[in-house]
Amino acid sequence: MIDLPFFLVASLVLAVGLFAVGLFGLMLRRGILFQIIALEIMLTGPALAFVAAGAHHGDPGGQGMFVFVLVLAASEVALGLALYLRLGRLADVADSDSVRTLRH
Amino acid sequence: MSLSPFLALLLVPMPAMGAFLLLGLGPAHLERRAVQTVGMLGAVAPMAVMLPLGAYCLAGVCDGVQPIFDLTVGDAVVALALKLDPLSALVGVTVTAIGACVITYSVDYMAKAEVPDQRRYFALMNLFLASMLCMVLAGDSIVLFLGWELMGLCSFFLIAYHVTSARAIAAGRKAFLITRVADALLLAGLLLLFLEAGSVRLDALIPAGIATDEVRRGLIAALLLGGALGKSAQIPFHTWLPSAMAGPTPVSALLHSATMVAAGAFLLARFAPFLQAAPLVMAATAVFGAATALFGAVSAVFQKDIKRLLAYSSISQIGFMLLAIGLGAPEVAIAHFVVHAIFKSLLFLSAGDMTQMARGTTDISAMRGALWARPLAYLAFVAGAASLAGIPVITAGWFSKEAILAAAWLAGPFGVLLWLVAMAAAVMTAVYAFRPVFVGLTRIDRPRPTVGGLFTNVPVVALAIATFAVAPLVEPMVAFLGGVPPHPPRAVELLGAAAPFLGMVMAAALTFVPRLSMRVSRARRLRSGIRIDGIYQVTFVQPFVGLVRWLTGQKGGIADPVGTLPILGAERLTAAVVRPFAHDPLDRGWSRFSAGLVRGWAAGRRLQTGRARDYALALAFGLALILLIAWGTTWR
Amino acid sequence: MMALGPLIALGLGALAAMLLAPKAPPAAARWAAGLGMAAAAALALTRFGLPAGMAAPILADDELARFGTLLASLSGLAALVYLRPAPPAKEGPALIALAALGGALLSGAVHAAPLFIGLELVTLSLIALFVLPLTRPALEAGYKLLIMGGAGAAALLMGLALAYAATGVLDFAGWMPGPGLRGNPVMILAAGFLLAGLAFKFALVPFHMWAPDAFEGAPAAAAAFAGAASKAVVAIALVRLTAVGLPEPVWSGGLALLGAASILLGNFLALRQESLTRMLGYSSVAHSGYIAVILASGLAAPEAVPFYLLAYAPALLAALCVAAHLGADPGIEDLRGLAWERPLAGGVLTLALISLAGLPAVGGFIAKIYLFVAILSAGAWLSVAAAVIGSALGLYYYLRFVVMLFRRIPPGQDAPLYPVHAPAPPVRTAALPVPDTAVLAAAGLLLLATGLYPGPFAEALSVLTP
Amino acid sequence: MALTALIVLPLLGGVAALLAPRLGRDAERWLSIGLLAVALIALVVAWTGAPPEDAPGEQWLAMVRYQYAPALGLQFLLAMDGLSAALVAVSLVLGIISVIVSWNIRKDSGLFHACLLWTVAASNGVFLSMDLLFFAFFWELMLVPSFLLISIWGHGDREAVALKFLVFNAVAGLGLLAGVFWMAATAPEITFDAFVFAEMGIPPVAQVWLLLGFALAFLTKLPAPPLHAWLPDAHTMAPTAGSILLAGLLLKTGAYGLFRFPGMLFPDGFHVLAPFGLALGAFGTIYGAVLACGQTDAKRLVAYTSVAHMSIVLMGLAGGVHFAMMGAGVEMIAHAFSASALFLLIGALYDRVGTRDLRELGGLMQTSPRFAAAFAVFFSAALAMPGTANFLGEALVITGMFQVNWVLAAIALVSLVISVVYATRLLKRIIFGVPSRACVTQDLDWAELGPIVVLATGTLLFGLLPQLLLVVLEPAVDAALAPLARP
Repeated sequence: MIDLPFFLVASLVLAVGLFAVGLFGLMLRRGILFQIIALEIMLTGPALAFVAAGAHHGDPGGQGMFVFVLVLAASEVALGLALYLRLGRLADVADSDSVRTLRH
Repeated sequence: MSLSPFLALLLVPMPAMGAFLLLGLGPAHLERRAVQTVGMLGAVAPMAVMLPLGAYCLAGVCDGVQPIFDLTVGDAVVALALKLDPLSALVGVTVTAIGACVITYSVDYMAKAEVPDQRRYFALMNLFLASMLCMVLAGDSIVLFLGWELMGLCSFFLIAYHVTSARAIAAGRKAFLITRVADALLLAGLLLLFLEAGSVRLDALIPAGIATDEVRRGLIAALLLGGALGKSAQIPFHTWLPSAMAGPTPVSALLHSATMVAAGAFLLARFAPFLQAAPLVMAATAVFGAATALFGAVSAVFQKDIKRLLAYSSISQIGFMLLAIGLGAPEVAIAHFVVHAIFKSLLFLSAGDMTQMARGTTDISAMRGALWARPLAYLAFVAGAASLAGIPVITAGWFSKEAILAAAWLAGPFGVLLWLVAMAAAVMTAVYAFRPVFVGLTRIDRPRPTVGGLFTNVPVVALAIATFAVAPLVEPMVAFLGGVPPHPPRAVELLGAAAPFLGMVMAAALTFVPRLSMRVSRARRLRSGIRIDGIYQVTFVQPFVGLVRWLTGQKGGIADPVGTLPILGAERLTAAVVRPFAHDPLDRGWSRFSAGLVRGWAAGRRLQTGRARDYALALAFGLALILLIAWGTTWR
Repeated sequence: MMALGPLIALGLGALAAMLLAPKAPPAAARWAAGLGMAAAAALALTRFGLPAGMAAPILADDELARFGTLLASLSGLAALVYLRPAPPAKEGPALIALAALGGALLSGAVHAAPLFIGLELVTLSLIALFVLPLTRPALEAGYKLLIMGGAGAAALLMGLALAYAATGVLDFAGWMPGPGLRGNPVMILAAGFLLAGLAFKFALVPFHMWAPDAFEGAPAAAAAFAGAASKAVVAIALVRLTAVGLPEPVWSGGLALLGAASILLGNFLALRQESLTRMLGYSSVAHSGYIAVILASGLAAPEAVPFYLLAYAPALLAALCVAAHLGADPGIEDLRGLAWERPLAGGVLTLALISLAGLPAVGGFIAKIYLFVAILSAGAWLSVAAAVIGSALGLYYYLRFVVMLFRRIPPGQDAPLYPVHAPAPPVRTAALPVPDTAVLAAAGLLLLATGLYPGPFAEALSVLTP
Repeated sequence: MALTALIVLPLLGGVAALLAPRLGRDAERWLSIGLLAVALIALVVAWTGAPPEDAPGEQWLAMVRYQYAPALGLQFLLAMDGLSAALVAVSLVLGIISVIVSWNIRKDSGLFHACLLWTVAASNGVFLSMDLLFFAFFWELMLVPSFLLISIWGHGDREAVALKFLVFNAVAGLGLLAGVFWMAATAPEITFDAFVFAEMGIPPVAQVWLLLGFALAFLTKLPAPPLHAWLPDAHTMAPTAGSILLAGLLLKTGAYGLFRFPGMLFPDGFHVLAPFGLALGAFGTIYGAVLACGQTDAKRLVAYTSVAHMSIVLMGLAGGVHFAMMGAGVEMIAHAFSASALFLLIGALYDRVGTRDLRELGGLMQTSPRFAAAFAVFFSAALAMPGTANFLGEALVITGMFQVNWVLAAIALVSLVISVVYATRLLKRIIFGVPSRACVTQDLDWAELGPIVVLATGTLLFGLLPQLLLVVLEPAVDAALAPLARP
């Protein structure tokens, strides 16, 4: 193992944890709105990792990537919410399991 | 290429060939008159070309080759050419002359036939003439064989001219088949010579043949002899010729007596220098010739049908020619060829004229009273018979036959034996020659004499005159061909001269003594040519037919057994290997497999639940799997 | 500056189309987007053969990038042609142009930022495109892509972040296995995340779930772009990352594993599908698998992957074009007799399907040969087994459709004997519009050309891979 | 390029012919004729063009080499020497003739013409391909249109017969395929180039096995006993055009294969197996001739004569001497003309009277003289009359046989004699005799006469001026024999 500072390892573990939390949220929550929120949580993981790694290496690139991630998260939420509203007219958005006309 | 006089050689067969193409393959519709004119012109024109060439030859320039074109096959050069030498000049003149006579004659003879039939007839006659001339003038073995084979083809079609007569067709097939056997032998001989020489020019073949080792030389010579025997209807191939008389009479006159049948003698004369290098084959030629001469003459005596009689006569006469060749006197043989061509075509044409009066039957009895009914034809027939029998001094036949007998006598003790056989044949010749003549005298009631048309009479009279006119020319002919006319002791010559008269007496007895003539008419065995046909039937035809019937499954077996072998094998294989599995394990396995696949598919598609949460689960599962692998690789 | 030309053209086209969408007639936006993509394709084409360089510090300008730009623009153009303009779909052209821009960006990416931005540009545009008809299936397809796309993007970003943490640089070139990096667990985990993120976009099993649903529910044009263009540019990104040399055996082994699984499952699930588009969705999963196993076996034949893309893209575009023509979600019975009724559509669909099946005379055959040569020479027996089984299965289900194209409609019977999907009679449509005809003809010609005269293509493509 | 056109034109033309019936009446017929005529022009262009520079021998008149997928050893390699040029010419001419003689085919006419064109295309592919993968591909491709021709437009029990044809040839084709792939696998780097195979020095034992595999395919197509059982059935049941193409093209592909490859690729194997080939040929020529004598169906009779004549070709090819090889080449061309013509005539007869049973026919000489004359001409060819190309071929083969073994020459001569029996039987039953129930009232019309005249001209032209053919074949024969020369 190459030695990494504790700070970085801890941040990375935290980041992966955030990612995992989001993923589990995606799997466990039925409401589409909550799934979109879980997505947002998933995205915070890499964002944190970028910032931490940027700080560790003293490189501004990480912060740049962080901004990109935020942009992505924002646009994804925008798209997701539009979709949510539209889908709400046609299906039961509180239970994503019912949205399964396309299958097999 | 400078213009050589031999270029004219190319022109000789051309008119006949042109007439064939126009009549046989040309699509244009032609009137009866046009058909006859074209047919006759095609036959007469070659004579007009050939006669000056013959004269040119007589004038002394008689050794020329006219190349046609060369083929190269590997190292060998196949140089096709026509050749003018004394042999081809003499035979060429004879063939063109006889051809012109016979075809002119057939204008009248065939006049009653339908136009398409006539057209076919003239086309084939012209094709025959062209091919015969090709063979005679050939300067190489390819052109020679071309003519030789085409003659056989024409012979087949002409024998089977009466297409509705099963007998005629059978006769044609028989003739074609037997001559084809001979042709195959000849082809083998020629090809072997070609391999020896690396060239097809006759001038090169003969020396090359002489130069080879003895076994090969003997074999090639024997093959050539076989070819000649078959084409010339010699023992043992003679059976086809009498049946071939089913064709129209002019066909018999031209093909089956005067020219084509005698081509065997021409062939052997052509290759005489080479044959002489194979003494055993020479001896065999002489023996076959003498035996056929006697056999043919005896058989002819017992014939009831005038055309069959003349056919056996041809067999016998060509036997004489072969005898001469076997004795080393090909020049004499060719002289006899010429003389025989003249008198035999004369006999056929005049006999045809007489029997045509009797509504088609060619029985000898139909000639009764011919002297009064058809005097001109009868007299011409007598002239021909006299020459055939060899009435001394005045007939050409006497000179040529006497030369052959002389050659035999001079050939040593073996020759004397042959001479005896030939003498017997000569006596019998006179017997059969004069039997129809005497029959022609026996008729009490005298019908009004009639005379045939112009086209009938001109050729007949011309040929009749020729039988006598050629008499003094026989010895010059031999000399012209480069031989020395043989002269035996005077006593032998006298014996020979006596033979025809002895024969005449016997013929008279056979005709006028009823008891004897009854005997003749009952001698079936002798009439049918000692039943060699029957032997062939048993030894070749029946086994072959049996083989064919067996192989085609007409005997109850499998049709085409060899071709069925792979099928049977495959069936056996199927029975052994596939069938045990066909219904049980494999087949069922396959269907179970495919059913299982479908069921699996139906189950497998449920993986795609359509629920986004399950999709996320799959994603998480995949990610976990990859990360586990990644984590695993860090252990080391 | 010229190197950025295609990107600028695509961006301007997208911008113009976006601006024109609300007020101007729908045709104007189509023209603007179409012109932008055509210009980008032309610019990329003219740049072939020029020496490689950098378009920007983080964007490569090499043959691979040009090829990706060309493929993305042309696929976008083709998809644009048969994007059926339902009323609220005025933004469609702009979205396609935007997606093509993302594709172009992705194909030139040698840095984490353009990789990520390009990928997300494509994904987000596609989500929007999917939902454009605003029907329930379309919305559902879009929703699933959104969820999966978000998760995939997060995984990709996680990978990028970990690699950045391990190396301190965002350039791919800095990720080359140096002395410090060998055996670095962070880098290894980064490779795993990267693989998962890209595999989602590439629709490899088990990240493929969105693909069949998208093909069935989304507009055919959007599915075509997702199947042809975005797959191609992701493949290019994979080629670039493979060339970098990410930690083994995670990268290659993972690719081979996912690829083999995709081949097997994709082909298997397509086996008896009745819907043409859904079948194509599963088949696209299988084809991603084929490409993945080629990549996993190394880059021995440099032209193998580009050639595969070149053969696959027109086949998919043509098949989906015909599918779009036949109405929403056509089934196998709807194809009955198409070859006799509409020879061009039937003929090109036949070509496309036999190309996908890998039969001779069309490009797919050569691509299949490349595939087998690559995996055989690498000795990847797992992949070989999967490819053989997959090809056999593929032969069955593609030919099922081909045969139906040539079945004549039973006389005196307008409707099929056993209506499978809907009781309504099949839509026996009128003649193809001219642009569709052109797309079909071009695709058919390209398929035949790559199949019968592949030499020049192979030669041109062999210089692509670094 | 012109060489490629020889294959591609009819191949694409077939597709066009499929659709052509929509354009108008007889459009597919004129289209086919036009395309084949253009292909003939392409042949002339390829033939007269400058000889290729990269050819591995001087005998090649034209060559196309195009790397298809070089990394995989796939290439498109066409090469034409004198023999292939002659055979391609024959195939194009026979293709045109087949279209003409099928003018009254109405059932699925588009597909029919497509099949004709595809047969021509595939056989041209066989005659020209020197890349063995393509050779094998065209070899198998050829079966498909022929199968359709028999099974859709045939007579009688056509489906079973078509299946028999397919099974025989497809199974035999496996030998070829196995050989090709084995060679490709053992080559230093993967390739299917016959020229490379020729250079690579296959071990003698392998050569024997490979040659056996190749010969299985070739002998079945030839066909040599005992692999001939498909031929009489296929000929009998096929439509006239199908019979013409079968006799004129398909049989020749077998002979062509035996001409081209044994010497070039497997000289050692050839020396081992040639005696068996000679024996098989000798047996086949007698066997086919004897069986022909016993047939009652006219087409079956001619089919068995094909067995006899192609066995002569086999003897010539197995002889390994110059004369015999030349003879085999000439006989291939000659038989293509004469057998096609006989099938054409019998087909025309069948169209009129509805029977081919020899026992029910007869009397053509009296009712339709042109018919009879045509029969007589090709009868002469079947007999190998001097003056026909058939004679030249057989005489050259027999000459060669005299160099190899006199017994074989004698057998060939016996077959020549038996040919009289079956040929005269055919004549006797068809053109001689009393016009029977099935008497023909309508003579050959111009559309039938035209092809007949063309075929007859070919037969007689090459018979009387054989140099035309010999100069074309000579270099090919020399090249084929060169590797056989023992050191």
